[in-house]
Amino acid sequence: MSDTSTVNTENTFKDQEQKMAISARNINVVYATPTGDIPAVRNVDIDLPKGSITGIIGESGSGKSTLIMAIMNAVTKPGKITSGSVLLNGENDMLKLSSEKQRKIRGKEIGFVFQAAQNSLNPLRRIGQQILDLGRAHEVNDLRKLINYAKKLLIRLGLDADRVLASYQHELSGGMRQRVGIMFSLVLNANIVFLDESTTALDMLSQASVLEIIRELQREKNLTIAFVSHDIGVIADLSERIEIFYAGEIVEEGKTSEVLACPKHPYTKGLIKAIPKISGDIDAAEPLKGSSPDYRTFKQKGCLFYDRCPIRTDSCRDSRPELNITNRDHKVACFRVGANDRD
Amino acid sequence: MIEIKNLQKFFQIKAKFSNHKTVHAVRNVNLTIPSGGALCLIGESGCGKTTIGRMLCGMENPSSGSIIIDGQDISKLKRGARAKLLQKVQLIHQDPYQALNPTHTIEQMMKATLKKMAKQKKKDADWIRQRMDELLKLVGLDPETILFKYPHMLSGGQRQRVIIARALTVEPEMLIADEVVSMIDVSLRLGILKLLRYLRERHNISILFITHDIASARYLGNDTELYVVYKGMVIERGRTELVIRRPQHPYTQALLSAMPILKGIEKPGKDRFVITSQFRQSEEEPHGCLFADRCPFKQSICDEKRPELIHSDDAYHACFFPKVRQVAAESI
Amino acid sequence: MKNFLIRLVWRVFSGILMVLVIASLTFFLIRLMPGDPVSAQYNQLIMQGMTPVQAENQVKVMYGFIPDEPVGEQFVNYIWGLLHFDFGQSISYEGIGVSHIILTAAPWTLILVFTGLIASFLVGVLAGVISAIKRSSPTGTVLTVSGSLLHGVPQFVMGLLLAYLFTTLWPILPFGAPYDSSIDPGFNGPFISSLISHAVLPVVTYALSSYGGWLLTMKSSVITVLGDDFILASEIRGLKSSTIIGYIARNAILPLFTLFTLSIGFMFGGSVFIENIFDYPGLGNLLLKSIDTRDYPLMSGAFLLITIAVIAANIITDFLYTFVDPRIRR
Amino acid sequence: MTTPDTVKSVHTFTPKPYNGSSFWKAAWRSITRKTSRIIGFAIIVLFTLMAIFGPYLYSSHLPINTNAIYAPISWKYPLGTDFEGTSNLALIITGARYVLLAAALGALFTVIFGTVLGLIAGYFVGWSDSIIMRITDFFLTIPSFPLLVVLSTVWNFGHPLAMGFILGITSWGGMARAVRSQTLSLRERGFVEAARGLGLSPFHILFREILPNVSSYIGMNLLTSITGCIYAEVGLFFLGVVPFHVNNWGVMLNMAVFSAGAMSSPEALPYLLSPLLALLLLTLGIVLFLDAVDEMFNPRLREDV
Repeated sequence: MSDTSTVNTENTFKDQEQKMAISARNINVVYATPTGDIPAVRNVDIDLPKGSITGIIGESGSGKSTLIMAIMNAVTKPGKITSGSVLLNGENDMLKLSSEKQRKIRGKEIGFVFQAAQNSLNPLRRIGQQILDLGRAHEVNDLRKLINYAKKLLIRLGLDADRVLASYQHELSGGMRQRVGIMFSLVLNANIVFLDESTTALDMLSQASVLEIIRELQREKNLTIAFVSHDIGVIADLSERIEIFYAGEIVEEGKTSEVLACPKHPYTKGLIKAIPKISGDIDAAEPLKGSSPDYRTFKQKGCLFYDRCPIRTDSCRDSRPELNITNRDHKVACFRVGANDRD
Repeated sequence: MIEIKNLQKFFQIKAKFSNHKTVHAVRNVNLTIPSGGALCLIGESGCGKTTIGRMLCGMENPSSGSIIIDGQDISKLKRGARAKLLQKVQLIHQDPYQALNPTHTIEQMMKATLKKMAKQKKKDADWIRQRMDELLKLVGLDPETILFKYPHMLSGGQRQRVIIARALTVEPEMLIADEVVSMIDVSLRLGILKLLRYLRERHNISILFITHDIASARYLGNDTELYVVYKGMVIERGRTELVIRRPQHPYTQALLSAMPILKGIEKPGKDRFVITSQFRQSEEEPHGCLFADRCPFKQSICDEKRPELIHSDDAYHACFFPKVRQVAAESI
Repeated sequence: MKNFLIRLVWRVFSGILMVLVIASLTFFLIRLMPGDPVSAQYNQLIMQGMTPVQAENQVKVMYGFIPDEPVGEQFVNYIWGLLHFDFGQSISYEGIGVSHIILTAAPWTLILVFTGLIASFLVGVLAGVISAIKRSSPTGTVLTVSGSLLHGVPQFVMGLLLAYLFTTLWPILPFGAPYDSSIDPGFNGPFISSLISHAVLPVVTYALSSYGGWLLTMKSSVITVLGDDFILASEIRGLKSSTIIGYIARNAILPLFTLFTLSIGFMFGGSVFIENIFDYPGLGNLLLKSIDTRDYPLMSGAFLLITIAVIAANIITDFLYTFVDPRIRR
Repeated sequence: MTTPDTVKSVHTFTPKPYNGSSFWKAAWRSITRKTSRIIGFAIIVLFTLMAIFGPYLYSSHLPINTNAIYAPISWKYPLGTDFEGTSNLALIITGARYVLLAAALGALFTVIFGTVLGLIAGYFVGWSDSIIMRITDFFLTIPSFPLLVVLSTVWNFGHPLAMGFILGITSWGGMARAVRSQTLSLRERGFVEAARGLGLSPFHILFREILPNVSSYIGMNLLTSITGCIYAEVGLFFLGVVPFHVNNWGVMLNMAVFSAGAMSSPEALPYLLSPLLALLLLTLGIVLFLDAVDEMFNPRLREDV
């Protein structure tokens, strides 16, 4: 983010900070490889307004998961956060706190739900024992109350609570594990919840019901949610705000309905066109050209989308566009906004 | 033309020192795919749709029923003739990362089968090279850059194209595409669907499309027939567009309701509903409707008798209380 | 639970069957031998001036069968004896039962190997954990290299080097024999300290040559667990690092558990070299001596015991594992 | 399907040859990538040359020198002499052939038995699998070194082939089990199923599709089996349970320890240390070289970064 745009928005930030559950600035993450560092996340600013659902879309390897790991300051090797700040509720900077304080924020204030295909639970401990471990780690005095609350949440999620608490991870189905994961993220009353591809490996009906539960709980507890996925459908359905992520940068952001109804960035446009829809003219669907970003894309100089862009010009190859406001809070990073695509 | 008649499949789940369990994976399925036609099986994972595909290409033996390819019942053929006939049906796997041998270059893979074909057709090495080139171009790959690559150097989309090209080397009449796009990046999925559609339209190759995503089934062409499968049974069938707009079975409606709504482009259908109960492989075979335990509209008879697939309104459904509900999203 | 019992009975039954098969094989092996040792012995006894009847009785005492008996009958007698834990009579130790000799030798091996095994396991596992966690630091590299090198050195080379280093070059430890023969055996201070000082080198040899294996296996196991999603998940849920280390340790040591109990089974056969080099009166040495003196009953007895230990350990491992790993429980 | 365009490109299209030579080139690149691998390779080559040409360098009966019994290390006797005044270096060099040949044969038998049985058991699941695995379990249960010791009473280990064969017989079990489990998992991989669907023969699938995927495992195992076999055979000779009519490092060790009393008489020390040194050096060579094997067989690692 350049100086000018920071100055432009400086005043509004002061007001917004109070309303932002998370306010991340200038996040940079690099991955060390034998051939040199690859910038996996570059100069990303992202705000999660309190009580809202934000969707982050990106293809595999776009760095979207790295971004939320960076927000939690939990990037794993060979990744490294090189700069940035993450204000939590307008105060504590996650990236500067002592590791003990960070630990206490993780889990207690920020919940995290993993991909359905990942096993986020210790295979050798019963679910109930793991809840107790979690409670002890965050100095919960009344562990019995904690278990009762966990049971309540599990019942809410449509599970047989007593059975689940006495189970090992391998005794649960994919959909059940995912619900248990949601319970873990909420059992300590976290206000902020990150979901990383949390419905990806689930069946259609399971996914729909998990999304429904997330939506209900969000409304009820006024949660702040960031939902990361490659599936534009899920994000479009769930989120109020949307961030389009491409090769480590945000290329477009705004209100979901607005971005989907009138996308400005050629990638967003292409992506929306490239998904088969259940409504409208199916023959209008058109594949997106080129291939997904790889490590070479991250290293190129100009616009990251240059290779695949139908409306590129020579200047796009040499310099990279910044994220600029086009319409209220709808921002896009493209020199050619408004240009007709000839495709 | 490929026909399936009364196809059934039971799986024995073996337990060493306790009773064997039997799972009825495919129940009395009938279907016909004319040459150059397309048929789509829709359902959740574990519903038996993959098993149908695997039986059709000979990877699995049916428990009963018959599979008829070009008028010949494959179960009545001798081993050699059967294998030859089954080559006309090629399976494209869901996972392009596993379907290519990591130790072979693309050229080695293509040659393995093309050499066999060349022997059958009494052609020479030039023919092999020419054919290899032709097929890779057909699937949208550049032979010169791709032939010497190993699979790990390719993206998911490119791999899936290589797999399709390799399947085409044996000149099949039908491709079974089992969740072919589910592991490919979103922006590249439509490219693969477009390729399948092209093969169908231009090269008269019929497609059996197996998926959980109804929207991608639409893309294959508007004469595609859609079969909705639940616990191994076809519970609704009809032309794709018709089933989406006028679904009669509650399960089909639940599936359509579960499709996410693209805010700003679409609005939810007015009868949309979400089922929150979990899918369970029931321990005992129910007497009644297979969907009864999850059906929000069930009545007492649904637990007692099982509805059969019956014809109504240009489509078929297996429900005692069919009712058209507008559950699919609509454009704004 | 019922299934569990059925499985247990079945495993024990097939284990016994396997022991019998191996016993039969060794039985017929002796018959296959060049010059048939039984007839040879018989002939020798006759030459020593025994009557055929005396010689026959003597041979029967020694081998449990008479050469002229039909093979089938001999075999039945042999197996019948085995089922009563009767391994026959030794030839070299005249008139002493094989089972008695074996049972006197076994404790020596047991103490030696068990101490070495426990020591190498504890040190190796600990070093493995450290080398995995600090794998990019010099400490980790040094540990890993030490493990690979020690793992690569054969046991007898290790034994000879240690023996040379500590008994000749720098003579601080005694060499050969299980204890100082000038001290009266018994429960007294000098005897016990002599026993211990004589055991140090054999035990250390065993421990050092198995340490590398434990280290390398534990290291790779810890690295695998560290890469598991649930470890990252635990960090992101803000669990204490002590809890997380506990999670890692338990998950990583599980695969080693099997290896450990199996090694206990291979114990009797695993110290042939060490016992030979340090002249330790264990089972391995017994096996070698029996071969030197062509004492076939003793040989097959010792070999059978070594094998029975392995089979028993296999069965026990299998069942203990079901208790340790909840994923296997039914 | 064919357009004039594609035909044209066929003629201009000259493919890079893919044949055996590129494997060796790639293998060479893997070896030369690290100094440690080069050292390991050099040591292995040195010992191999020793095994091949060693016996030709000396007369079949090594010279005895009664004036130089247990001679110290000198230019004439770089590793000293033995109890008869024979050069230890000559003993090591001429002994290398039996040691290496028997070990190589043993490893080869292990790998061949193990791979073929493992592939068959894993691919054709069913009765053949059950039978093969029963036999494998049986062999795995019998402790192999004590078995070798017992077998030494009936088997003549005089020839390397006889030694190698028995070493192979007693140690293929682990290999068969590992190859089987890898084959079982590869069998479920899509590419094997795809090959079946394309009508390729079981022979092609086993040896062209599956085998290359276990080749790096086999390669590594070949090397570790060689070290295992060396230890076992040298150990057998060292224990003295095998007749001493061949020249072998193990015989040297045995004589040094039990006859010459090298432990207590320092002048016999070179006689003890020279075979130990040879063993350690060869082990070191194989351990260092092992690192390159995985890369040689795995195209993913072979690729130049």
